[in-house]
Order: sequence, then structure tokens, then C-alpha cells
Amino acid sequence: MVELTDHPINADQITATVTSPNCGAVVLFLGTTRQFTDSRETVTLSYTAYAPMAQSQMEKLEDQAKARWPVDRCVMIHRLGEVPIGEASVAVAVSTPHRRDAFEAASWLMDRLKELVPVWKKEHWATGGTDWVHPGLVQSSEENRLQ
Amino acid sequence: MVELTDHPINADQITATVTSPNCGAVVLFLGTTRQFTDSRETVTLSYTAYAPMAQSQMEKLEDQAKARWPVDRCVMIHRLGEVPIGEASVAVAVSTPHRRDAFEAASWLMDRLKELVPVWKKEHWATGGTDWVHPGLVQSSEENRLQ
Amino acid sequence: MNVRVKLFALTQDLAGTDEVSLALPEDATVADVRSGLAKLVPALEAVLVGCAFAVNNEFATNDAPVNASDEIACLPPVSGG
Amino acid sequence: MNVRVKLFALTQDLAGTDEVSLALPEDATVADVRSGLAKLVPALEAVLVGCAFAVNNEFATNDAPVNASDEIACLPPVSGG
Repeated sequence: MVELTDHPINADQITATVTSPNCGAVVLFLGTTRQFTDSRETVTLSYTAYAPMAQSQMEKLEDQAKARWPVDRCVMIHRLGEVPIGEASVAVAVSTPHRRDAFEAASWLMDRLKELVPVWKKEHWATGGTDWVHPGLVQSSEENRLQ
Repeated sequence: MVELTDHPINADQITATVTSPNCGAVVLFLGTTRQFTDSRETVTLSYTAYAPMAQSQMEKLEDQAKARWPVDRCVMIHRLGEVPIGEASVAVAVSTPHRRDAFEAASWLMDRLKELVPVWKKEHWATGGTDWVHPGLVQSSEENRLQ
Repeated sequence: MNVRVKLFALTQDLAGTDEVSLALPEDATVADVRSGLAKLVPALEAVLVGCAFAVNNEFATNDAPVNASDEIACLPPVSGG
Repeated sequence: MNVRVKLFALTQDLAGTDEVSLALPEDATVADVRSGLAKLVPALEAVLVGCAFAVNNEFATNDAPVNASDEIACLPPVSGG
């Protein structure tokens, strides 16, 4: 199950969704908003997505994880819009018969999600500016601070 | 924070407890009760502990994980008494600045918990008998089915 | 033919719009979309080399053909998670 | 001296009690607790080789000394999680 949502992420609902009587292990990963990035203070983050592609990329990742590990149930949720400090922007959860597979599959899904799912983060700095986060993109700092 | 409890484990409460503004990653592991073990059907599981030692062993594991990884907050909970199928018997959660450490620390804590924390599981089989689970213990099957 | 290209995040801000239309030859590829975008919106030129492209919700390399009916997207480096 | 030994899970069922008292010499070790337990409760003999012992909430090897005031526990292989 994959989802893009404007609402807060509920851990209990996710773990209840993936828990299965065939499985002994559930791993949930939450990516949460940090207040400080290299000593710069963030007041909030916002996320935007290319929604149809983000959805289909996440569905593909779910299929690939299920082909590679004995994953019974899988949930991937990315929150969009403003995500206040300390709240979760992303959740990945899987259930498997044994725990090693659950840790591996959840970790793999997060690595791939961060590489392949078209979602973008904007930092809103305590000092007032904003920055789109585009890892590795070469640009002048003025260009990255248009809004 | 470590805890032995007779109550159901609440994932949301645990992830809220470990989430920290200094951390970008939360990993929660839940060990859940499986209905089938090698094709034998379980109706329920029950857990008993040597409580003071289980508590102190879990506290030591928390300290060791915090010494080895940049774990900000940590929760380990083991449920005791009857745990119905599909419910969690154990929860381990950590927050770290970056996700690789959170996966490693949570996985390590579960491995050590299963080795070192004096808690015992009893299977209640659909066929009516019960078995204490003592991995590697050599015994006649009559001895293991006293109750 | 005319193709429409969706823009996101920084590229959207730099172009001041979330979609542009490009006039391209019939046998155009993603490489032509790149160069067409750079010409139409000079502000994008410096960052396009770091952007990926998608055609119909799939990542597409420079040699992938594009058609007028395709949904084309310019994707600056992603930062979800 | 007399020491009390806590029993758990299968060992508790086999002994029919959650604690037994053993009479041991003053310089006794965990090894003496093992052999004393096996003598006092023959039903435990077959499984004691697979059990660990704890003294005051810490795992203790066979050569660890025990005192009358210690909390001693016989721990069959654990299966939490």
C-alpha cells in the first residue's frame, strides 16, 4: 500500500496494517524533521511531489521488495505540504516471517525511495529564507533562494 | 526507557517517545505473535520473565547501544502474560540523526534482547497442549509438556 | 510538434511556471527537450545538467523518443524522505 | 549456609515450585548450586546442563562464588522477543 498524504502520519495505524498472523516481525521506519542541519535552524519543512510518478515509483519499489524478501505486507507513505519539526515526513513499514528480512527490506525501501521517488523538500530557515533541497545540484546560492 | 508490561503495546506512543528534534530517523521493531510455527497452529502465546534481571539487562543493552551508535532516545518494551495472535510481544525503538544507525542499533538491540534478557515464551497449541520454548534445550517431550 | 514539460521545485521557481510548451521536430528525444528548455528558459540552463527527465511517469534517458501526447517532466535531484 | 534458587518456565514446572532452598558449604560456587539442585530435584538433572545461572541479576559462570544473601536464579534458555 502506498500513499501520498497531507495529514500527519499515524504509526499505530501503519503497524496495524502491516501486522500479519503469518509474520513474526514488523519494522517501521519514520523519517522525521530535524530542527538543525549543520547548525542552521529549520522552523519547518515542506514537501512537494510529482504525485502520479511518485505513486507509481513507490508501487514499483513495493513490488520489488516483495520479490526480493518474503515481505507479507508493506506500507509506504510520504507526507506532502508543511511538516512541522519533530513530525514524520515519510513512513516505510514491512512485515516478514523473521526479523532480519524486515530490517533489510525496510532499509532497502528507504534507500530506493530517497533515490527514485520524485518528492522535493524545502527548508524554511529560522533566519527567514527558504531553500529547495536538491542534492548534488550545482547552482549559485541566489538561484536557490528565489522565494 | 525500558519496560515490562501486561498491557498491549502502542506503536504511536513509542514512536512519539523516541522522536527527537535532533534526529531524522526513527526505527521501530515489533515482534508479533505468529499463528503457525512449522505448520503447528498456535492459539495464543504467554510470556513470563525474571523481572528484575530482565529490566536490568534491558537497561544495560540501552546503555551499550547508546555508546556504540549516536542513539538519542531508546525504548525497549516486553509484554508479559498472554499475547493474542497478531499482537506485539516486544517493541524496540530508537532515534538517531541518520537512518543507517537507527536500523543497525534497533537490529542489534533485538539480537541481544533475544540472547540475554530472561523472558520465556509458552506456546498454547490449537491441539490443546502447551510447550515452553527453550531453544537448544535437550529434553524428552513428556518433560516439556507438563501442563 | 508541441510537447509540454512539467517543472518542479527549483526549476519551477526559476521558470516562474509549473509547465512550459516546447516546439520540437517530430523525431525529438529527451535530449531535444533539454536543449529546447534551456533555450526557452535561460534561467534553467545552469541546472538542467543536474536534472533527470521522466516520460509518462518513467525515468527516461537522453536518447528516449518523445511524442506530443507524452507527459514529460523535468526532475531536479529529489530530496524526499 | 542455605541459599535460595529461583526457578523459571520449564524448570519451575519440573520442580513444581518457583524457588528451592539448598544447603551448601560456605565457599560454594555456582557449580555447587548446579549439583545441589540436581540432587535435590532429580527431575531437573536432564535440563540443568542447558541452563544458565544468575547471581544478583547478572549472568554467573560455574566458578562464581555464591553467598547466603545472594539472589540466585536458574535460567533455562530464554525465548523472549
